[in-house]
Amino acid sequence: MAHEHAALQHHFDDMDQQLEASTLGMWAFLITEVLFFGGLFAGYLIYRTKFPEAFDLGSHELDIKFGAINTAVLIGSSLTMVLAVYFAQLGQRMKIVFFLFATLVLGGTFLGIKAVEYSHKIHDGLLPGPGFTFDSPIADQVRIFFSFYFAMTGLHAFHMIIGAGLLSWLMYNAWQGKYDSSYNTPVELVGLYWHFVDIVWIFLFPLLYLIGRN
Amino acid sequence: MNKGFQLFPEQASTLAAQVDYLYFFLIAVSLFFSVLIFFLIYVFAVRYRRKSEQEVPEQIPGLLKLEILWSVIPFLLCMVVFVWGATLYFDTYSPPKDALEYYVVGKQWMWHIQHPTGQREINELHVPTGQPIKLTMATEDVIHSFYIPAFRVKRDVVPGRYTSMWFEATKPGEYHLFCAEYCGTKHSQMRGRVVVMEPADYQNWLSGGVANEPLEVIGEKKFRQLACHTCHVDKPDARGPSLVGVFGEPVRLQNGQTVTVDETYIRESILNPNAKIAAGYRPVMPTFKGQIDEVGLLQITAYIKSLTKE
Amino acid sequence: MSTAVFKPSKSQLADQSDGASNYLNAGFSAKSWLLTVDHKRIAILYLISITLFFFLGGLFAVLIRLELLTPQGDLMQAETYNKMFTMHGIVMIFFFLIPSIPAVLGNFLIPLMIGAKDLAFPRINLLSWYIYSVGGLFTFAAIVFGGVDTGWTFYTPYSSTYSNSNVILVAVGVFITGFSSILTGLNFIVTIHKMRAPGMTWFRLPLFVWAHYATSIIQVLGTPVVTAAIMLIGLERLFGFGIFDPKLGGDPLLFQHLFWFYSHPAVYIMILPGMGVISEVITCFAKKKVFGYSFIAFSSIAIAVLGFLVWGHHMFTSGQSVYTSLVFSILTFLVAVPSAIKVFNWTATLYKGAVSYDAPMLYALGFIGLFTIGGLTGIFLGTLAVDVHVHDTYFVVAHFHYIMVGGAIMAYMAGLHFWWPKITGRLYPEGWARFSALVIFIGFHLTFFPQFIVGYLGMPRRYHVYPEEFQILNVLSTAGATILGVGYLIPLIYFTWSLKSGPKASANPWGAKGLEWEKASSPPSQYNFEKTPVVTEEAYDYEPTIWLK
Amino acid sequence: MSQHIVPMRVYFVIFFSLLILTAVTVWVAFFDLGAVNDAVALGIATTKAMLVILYFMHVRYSSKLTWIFAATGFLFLIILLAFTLSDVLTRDWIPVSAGWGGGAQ
Repeated sequence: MAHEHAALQHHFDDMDQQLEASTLGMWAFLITEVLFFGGLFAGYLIYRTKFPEAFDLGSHELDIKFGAINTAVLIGSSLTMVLAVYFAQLGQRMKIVFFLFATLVLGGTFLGIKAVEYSHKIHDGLLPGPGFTFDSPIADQVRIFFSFYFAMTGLHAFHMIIGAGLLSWLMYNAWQGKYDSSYNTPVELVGLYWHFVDIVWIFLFPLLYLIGRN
Repeated sequence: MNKGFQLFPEQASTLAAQVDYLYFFLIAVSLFFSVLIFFLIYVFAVRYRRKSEQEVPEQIPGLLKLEILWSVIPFLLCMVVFVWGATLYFDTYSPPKDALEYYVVGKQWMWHIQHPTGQREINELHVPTGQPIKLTMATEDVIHSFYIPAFRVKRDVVPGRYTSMWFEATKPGEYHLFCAEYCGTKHSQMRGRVVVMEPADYQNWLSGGVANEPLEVIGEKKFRQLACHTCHVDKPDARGPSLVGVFGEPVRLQNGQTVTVDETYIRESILNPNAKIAAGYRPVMPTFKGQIDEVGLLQITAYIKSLTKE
Repeated sequence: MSTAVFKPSKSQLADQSDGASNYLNAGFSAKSWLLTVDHKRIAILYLISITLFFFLGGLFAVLIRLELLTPQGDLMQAETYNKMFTMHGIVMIFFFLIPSIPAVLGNFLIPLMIGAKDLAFPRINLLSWYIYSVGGLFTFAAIVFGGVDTGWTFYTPYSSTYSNSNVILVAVGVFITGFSSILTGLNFIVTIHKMRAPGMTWFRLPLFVWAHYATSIIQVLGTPVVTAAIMLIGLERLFGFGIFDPKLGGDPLLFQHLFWFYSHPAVYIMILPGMGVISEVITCFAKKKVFGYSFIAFSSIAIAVLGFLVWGHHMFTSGQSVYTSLVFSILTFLVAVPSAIKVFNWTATLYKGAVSYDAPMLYALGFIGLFTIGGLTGIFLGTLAVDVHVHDTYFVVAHFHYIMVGGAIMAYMAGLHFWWPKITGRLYPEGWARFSALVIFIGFHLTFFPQFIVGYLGMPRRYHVYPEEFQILNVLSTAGATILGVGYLIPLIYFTWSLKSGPKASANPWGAKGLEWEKASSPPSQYNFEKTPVVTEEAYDYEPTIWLK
Repeated sequence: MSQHIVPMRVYFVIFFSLLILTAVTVWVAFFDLGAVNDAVALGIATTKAMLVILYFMHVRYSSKLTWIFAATGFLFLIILLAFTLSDVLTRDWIPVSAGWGGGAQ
């Protein structure tokens, strides 16, 4: 160990070990996240199997435009995120900050569109609960569709909000010049998280909006 | 009901002895392995007691043959047990064709039982010996579990659907009836007794009780009371399909699918009429949710089942 | 993730060689404990908190057993009784058994055993203790505000619609604590992968570490699913989401699937670390290399993976599909095999050993006996037709107490005694320890063996009042519980006594193998080792080795 | 392990592929192809997820260990889904009324 990096924690031997450990830790965390959402997906799948008509009715209530635009926005934010990581690896401070900011803006756009969608649905009385109204003989089953819609997209949005917090923190640190080509682990880890959240949406979009559309 | 101290439950159904044989086999296997392990540990512990602080024994890192031996033997034994247990379990799902149908409704915290002949009982079940009995069960609220230890039968009663079980009692006497699935405050008081009688005594009991109408007769009254008959009549231009002879038959739905008319379908059609509409009819039937309880549903079902074509 | 650089100074290293400086006297302020990132100190924090929860859960158990002394409900109301067994289950499982061995012994020992300075994420380690504490506070608040009566299984629709108790508070408590468990598991996985000392290959790892690796897999994979299920119950109670409401078409069995997807493997979270402890203790007190190292190691992994394929055996009477039940039953028998392999290998390790009977060994032998019975009765429960009869009876209660109390707690006690000199630097009184091991063993059997009989007779679990012919067996059980309770109090007293007055322990009082004994002092220094150890031999390498053909 | 720097071009290629796949999946949703719709929607979603995992999350360039970790989560998710679904799908194979006098089969 000829030279020790300032960001090296005491219990690691070198930066490589620290980076590998952190990355592996993030992946282990993402495994957990897969199964956290997985519990909801399992429920969704079972009810979709039991009540196909109701779930088709439910997805007709969703606005495919909002869903598609949001998918594109989120994919865009994944691109800007990966570019932030790219420039972090090259150690270009201002570009890191710029692309993190772009990611944050796109993430905010997603949440904004989601909020508009939510308010439409709530206004239409589609929020499950005592106030739920839907004109159909199988309204109860449609209500279950919306329970899943709100639980799954809500949990997803919650992850986006946490991601936004992490991005702001990264931007501050990047601005301070903490990341360079030899140390940029946090940018990479938040990147993994952000892409994971993107993947969840990649599945939510067809499951909630598209299947049973025709 | 034996009130004294017991170490083994009574066997009062055809299934009981069969389950117990398997149980004894498991005990024998378990005893063999426990005794083997305890004996070996005891022998090794005494024989190889450390004699001095400095003693270091020979090192034996393992032996593949032994590992294979003690993996394969337990595995094979387990497979025997699996096949044996699975066969019996499958039997409990296949009631004989001549089984008498009883209806059970669980609610916090009592069992409501109806005989095919119309007798109703609370927390008591009278059955004859030598006659397969099939219970069709529903619940008004949470999950309950119908459990008769002396018969070695148990099945959960799940809200929103029917479950069923069957048994054939062999020995007259009184036996416990328990709710085995935790269902709230008075869970431990949701129990009763099963009275097994000789067939002749059972007939006496049936005729001696309060005047009871057969289930389908009560069901018919309910059917008229709820005005079901105004639409469901055996006429070509009726608003609802005729129910004569439909039970057990397939029916085409509007969406092209076919379902078999069974308890579950009848139940759903009463509570949620427009979910699966028979082909050729309009969704005009109102829901009867809230106007009819699980007991009533079973009565109407019994009535519909009794409507056979001449 | 910026951080200061901690490096032991030259003077600290000099100090610790004469035993003056160790992790315990590295700082005395409250802050030095509450904000510590030292895995050993965090283990002590866990030790204190889980001990509190253990005796809280034990108190509920005592009250339950007292109530069951008579067939009538004379000590408390049915409602109170239902809360007692619910709180007993929740406290013991989520706040004692699941964290017990991993968070205390695993936390303390894994870095020492693999030659690391700390776990991979020390601050996350501390965070997981805080998360655990917050979850504990929520649960404690629920108890104070009147308790919860759903049973620890939270079956819907009782928990989601019908219960009038503090379901939400407890659900939040369990939800939060889940993340503590996940983070601990995640930390262990990464540590074992990335922090091993030079020469510490996978097949030189102590079996304790293998067992914890397997445990961590379950924690990371299983916990989030139950977390999601409990979140859905919360949403249902708060907003009326209706996913589990049968009146809307909800399927009550869905919850059971999600719940047991975690809660069956969770049994292995409780028992696998215990198996790791037993492997260490047996080899040490037989002075012998473990028999069939790789079989024990891989059987841990096999249990962890197969453990995820068997959850439906909790649902044989639930109205689950017959065919699914068949599949779950056959897979359940597969899990029996790796467990059997372990027991046989431990027994074979004693063969031609030089066996001594110090307290940890007594606990370990007790473990093998109790776990054997617990495991074999598990076969009964995996057998479809027999399970139908004994499901939800005291047979099940007896079975899982044989595994969890007879297995997990015996192992925890074995480990606590074994590593007590390493953790505290003090020796406990051997005579008292052997005595308490005996008391616990006897008390345990008396408590739980009668429950097998009363279970097969048909007494359902969670019964506040019961038919009178079951009384004699229940009285025996309560008598046993009293003895068992005393058996747990004795160690509490002598351990506390030994902290101040026990004789000082040498670095390796048992003459054991392993880095924590051979390369670290008792108690270990703040950074575990003076210099990173280099491993050149296999685990438990007592000389000389004879290779059997 | 020093970091593998992926050329920026790759990221843009993946980005446009994802957008195109999104457009395709929306477009297909408006045709009635029966069960094929579900298969196509899920197939495209899986493909998109794979692209993100392999390229944006750098798994393609990572160690075998990362591959195993990435696969494990999905493997156990499949176990959860498969067993739960198997129960729901086969529950009615033995109808409640099996074997009843004149009962349904």
